[in-house]
Amino acid sequence: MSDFGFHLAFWALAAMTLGGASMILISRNLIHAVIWLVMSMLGIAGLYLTLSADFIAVVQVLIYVGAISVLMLFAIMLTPRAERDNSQTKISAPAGLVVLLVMIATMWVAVDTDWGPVRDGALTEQARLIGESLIKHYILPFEIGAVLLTAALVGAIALARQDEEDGPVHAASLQAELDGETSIDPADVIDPPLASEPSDGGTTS
Amino acid sequence: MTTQYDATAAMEIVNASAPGAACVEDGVLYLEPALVAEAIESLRDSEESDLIFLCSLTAVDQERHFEVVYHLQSLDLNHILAIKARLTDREDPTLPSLTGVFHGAHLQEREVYDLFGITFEGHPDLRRMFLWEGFPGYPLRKDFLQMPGQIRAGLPGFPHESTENAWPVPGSVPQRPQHPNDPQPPSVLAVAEDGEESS
Amino acid sequence: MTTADDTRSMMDDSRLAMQGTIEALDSGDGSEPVVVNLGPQHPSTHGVFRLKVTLDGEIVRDAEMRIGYLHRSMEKLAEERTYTQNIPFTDRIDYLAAMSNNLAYCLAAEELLGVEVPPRANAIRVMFAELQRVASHAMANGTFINDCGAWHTPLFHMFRDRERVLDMFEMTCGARLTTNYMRIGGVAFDLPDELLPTLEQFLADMPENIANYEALLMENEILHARARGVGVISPEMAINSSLSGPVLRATGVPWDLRKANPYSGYEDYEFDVPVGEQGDCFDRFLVRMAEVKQSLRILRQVIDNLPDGPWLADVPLHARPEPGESYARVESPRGELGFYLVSDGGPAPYRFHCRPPSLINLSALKEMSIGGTLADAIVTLGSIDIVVGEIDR
Amino acid sequence: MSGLSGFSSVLGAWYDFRDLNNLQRLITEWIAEWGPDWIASIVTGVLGALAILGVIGPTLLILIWVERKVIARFQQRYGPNRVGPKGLLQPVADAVKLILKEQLAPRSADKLLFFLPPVLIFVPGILIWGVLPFGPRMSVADLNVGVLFLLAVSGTAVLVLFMAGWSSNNKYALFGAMRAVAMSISYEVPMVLALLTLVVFSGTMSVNGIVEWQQQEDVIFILLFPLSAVAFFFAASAELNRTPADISEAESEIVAGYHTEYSGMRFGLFYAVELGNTLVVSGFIATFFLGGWWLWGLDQWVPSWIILLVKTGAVYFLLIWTRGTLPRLRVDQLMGFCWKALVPATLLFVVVAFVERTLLISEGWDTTVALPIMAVFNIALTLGAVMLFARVSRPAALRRPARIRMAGAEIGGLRAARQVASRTEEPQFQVGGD
Repeated sequence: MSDFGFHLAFWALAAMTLGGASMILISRNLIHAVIWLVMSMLGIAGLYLTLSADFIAVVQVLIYVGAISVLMLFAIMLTPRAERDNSQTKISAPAGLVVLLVMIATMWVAVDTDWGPVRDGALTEQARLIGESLIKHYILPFEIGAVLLTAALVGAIALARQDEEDGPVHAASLQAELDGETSIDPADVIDPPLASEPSDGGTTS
Repeated sequence: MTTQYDATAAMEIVNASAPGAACVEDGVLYLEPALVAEAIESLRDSEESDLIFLCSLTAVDQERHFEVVYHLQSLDLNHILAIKARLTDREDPTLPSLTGVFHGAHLQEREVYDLFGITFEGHPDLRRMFLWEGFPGYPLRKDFLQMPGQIRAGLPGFPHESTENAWPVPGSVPQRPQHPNDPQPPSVLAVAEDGEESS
Repeated sequence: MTTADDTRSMMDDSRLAMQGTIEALDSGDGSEPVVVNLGPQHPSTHGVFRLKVTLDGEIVRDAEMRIGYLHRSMEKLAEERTYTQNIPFTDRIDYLAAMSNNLAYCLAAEELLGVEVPPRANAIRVMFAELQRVASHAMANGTFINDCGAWHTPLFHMFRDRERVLDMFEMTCGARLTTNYMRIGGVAFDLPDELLPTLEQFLADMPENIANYEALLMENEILHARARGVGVISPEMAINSSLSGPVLRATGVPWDLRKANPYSGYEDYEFDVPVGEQGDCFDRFLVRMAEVKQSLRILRQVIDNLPDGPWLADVPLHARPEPGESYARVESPRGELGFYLVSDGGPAPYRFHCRPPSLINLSALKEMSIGGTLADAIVTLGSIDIVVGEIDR
Repeated sequence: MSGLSGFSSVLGAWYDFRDLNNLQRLITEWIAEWGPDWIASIVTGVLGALAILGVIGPTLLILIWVERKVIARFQQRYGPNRVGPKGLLQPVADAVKLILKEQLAPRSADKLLFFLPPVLIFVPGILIWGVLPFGPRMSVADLNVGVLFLLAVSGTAVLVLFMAGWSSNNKYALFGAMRAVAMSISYEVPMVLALLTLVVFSGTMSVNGIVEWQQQEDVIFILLFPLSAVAFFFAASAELNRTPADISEAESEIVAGYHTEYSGMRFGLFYAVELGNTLVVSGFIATFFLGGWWLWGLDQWVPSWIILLVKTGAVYFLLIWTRGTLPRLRVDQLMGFCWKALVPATLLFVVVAFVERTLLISEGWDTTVALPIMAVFNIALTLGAVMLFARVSRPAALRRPARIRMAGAEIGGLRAARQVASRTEEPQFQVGGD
């Protein structure tokens, strides 16, 4: 492949990534913002491909596009009475500072890195290399990450099961049925608890 | 075979718990409208009558009064009893609701309210059921949509018969079952317009 | 007459009331219940029926039915037609069990007129009422499995049986769905020659078909998971809610009008009343399956003991019954189907009331649905087996 | 036989239709004689894409017909038989009708997100074909991370479904979208684990590598890891929204799920992609678990892509069969089945695969002896796991049988009900239960 193809791909993908990122800032709708984020992530995956890092690229799509964005959508949809728009916040100044610092750090690393030619086996042996470095060199961060995720998982389950008692009403009444007790007492129904039923006027609205 | 439950026996049961609530006319048990719920509850709970199943609840417009008709059935003893209550106030017919006694009365009372305009006091959700809120009039009343010349609804006679057999109606035109070519009274059109509007 | 302002204020009221519901249902963690209108145009509401469910996630917190989309005011119309002219109306009340409705209405009219029905007519009536039960239960069970999410396969298999029953209707009275076959005092036509061989063949084939359905459905784990323990109702509650038919029998209450109050000579036939145990959707399905077998048993006995003679009593077409009233009911495929007729001596009924089992069986729908999921509510509705023509009339 | 052996002598020639890659190689070599290599890359890429599109288009039309005919046979009907011979042109007529139909959009829909999904849904639907090997050298992109690519691309489709459901501004559509998303993030786990079993055991992440491993060891993976095969089959059918797991477009509950509001050809595109995905997933199941283009040496004589198509057809038939037979699971049951049954079971088999791989590689066990033993062991373990699961996780409501009793003389209310229920003899009819 010629340099021309690479350059074309790089500039197109960079435009896609940055364009998507800017649109996240501009769009007022959180769902739209997530969709733009997905576009940005796809651009980054493409950039990885131009770097011959196909494993990372595919994992980027798998994790960020397929899972993280979906989780974000899930979180937006499940957050009760959340502002569904990209509203103004009071902490935009500190947030901007943090972003600036992160950007400086990233650029410093980017400039500092030796972007030499790809070593042999990088394309075919990538998964193996990553696996080996995770298990050998970076075992401690890897394990810390694993423990952290497990803790998060347990915490999420604990939070989700908190209101168990008023959740599966159906299962409880069913169990009572099976135990031979009539869970629906006719007396309860004879004096219906919802005495005043709301009406929508009988018109098709 | 289902037997008819003796109305006199039922009257005694009712009057034991709600004195003066029931009387028997021509072998039919009539209830005092204000005490219908208590009376029927006593019939439901009594071991002898055991009328635990509400077969049917409906009303008849007897022109001078409304008659609400209950058919109650005992499943184990297999007898049935028709009970009636007369409502003489045509302007605002009111009756206690039976929903506290029979959950199955819920929809049937709503139906009677919808089509006859009889109010059931204590009904938790008394709204029109088949027709929309604001529908003018109550269709199953005999005076609903009176024909020009004050002809009441109904079939006065068989088509081949002379008008002698028809109901005596002053200044009537010969009536026949509804036909699309018959001129429609204006109120019918008004109903249709209203329906379009509120949908 | 309501003005536009009235309508608007009514809608305002309803909106406020709806917000009230949401406040009332607010569980405190800030989540909003969702109100979903199932219907009037929905694949699983079996016609123009609307079920308004309030959902918390997928859990049903409130269910309310809205009906009347098919209201034709039959009870008013019937007051303008003679007793015989009203028979075709009864077809349209429950269009999936027209024969049973014909029968119930004719029984009520005969009681008013004091007509004696000839024995052959009674046997033919039983025959067609039971054939109608087979057809109706085939429809009910097929659509029930569909509501459980099957891709129409059991439905089409069961429709094949229903189709054969409808063919028999057609060869007898010319109509398949709205039969208008029964008359006051008997039936309209005698059986055609080709009916009995067809019926024999049908009875010969049905056991194998039923065995096929049982092989396909009875041990199906997914069907069990979907229908067992769903839409449960206790026998006390069922009786109190005036439920009847398979819905009542599934709770274990052996109440069948064919046994309790035999009409048209049902006392002469041997059959059992299948009852369930749990009162859930699956029991309703099983009860219907078992009832089809009992219907076939009755049909066999009817064919073997078919009496000769007239099939229609001598009833004047223009009959004027004495003033009075009658309440006659039959065990229709959906439950207790009653007709309450009041005569004032005129040519038309003074009051014509139908006790619709489909409508009254819905009395407990809310109680059955609340606490289950949206999918459970659909299955429950399917297991009750409603016909909207009968609900709205 | 002589004809066949004569045939084998032309192996590698451009007209050898057993491997259509020869054609492409010819073109590439021809271009390389006169042009820069990037032209060759682009030309072969376009050719591959055209080949895929050329296969998908007609195949979808035929598949619609096949599916409708087969389902009709299950249902004792004829199926389409009016348009064209045997009704073969029915899908074409349907497509023409859909194209001519008016495209409606709800006034309150999110316009951009509403119009995009029918187009975007095609992207993963077509990309996924890229790594499906039709022959030893017949895949458009034989990535060495092909398995991951497959998972990544199929995972993005759910985003499009969510866009469709959310932008419609319809409660049914939103329910469908949420169900699709929830199911996707759940069922991707057993799907990944099932494929991880194969990746661990064969030591390659290339799709073609997995087929070649099966060819080399003379065994198909469904024999070695039956539970992974079943789990993958079920997870795939869940991701494809097919009965018994079609909860995200459950017709009897939420009308049509995320595509409730789409009409005309927009709906047609969703439908077409769904069918295409069904086909390609059948192809991947055939590839991963049934040996793909390889069939114990037969692939030397019969074009490999025909072998793959036949296997794909068999799996596809199985998918139609389950669709035509089974009712649908409820959404909570489906999630419960995923997390409580499929995930632990597939995880168990990842461990098993790891141990067995170690035995083969590090301990140097002889594959000809070890593989049959492992297959028998794994099949026994699968059966045991399934039976254990069926016993432990059965809901309480299903533990006791449903009974039908016959009331003969006892007719009445609660008293009669008690009499019937207290009868000691066996009930007339009993079904289910432990």
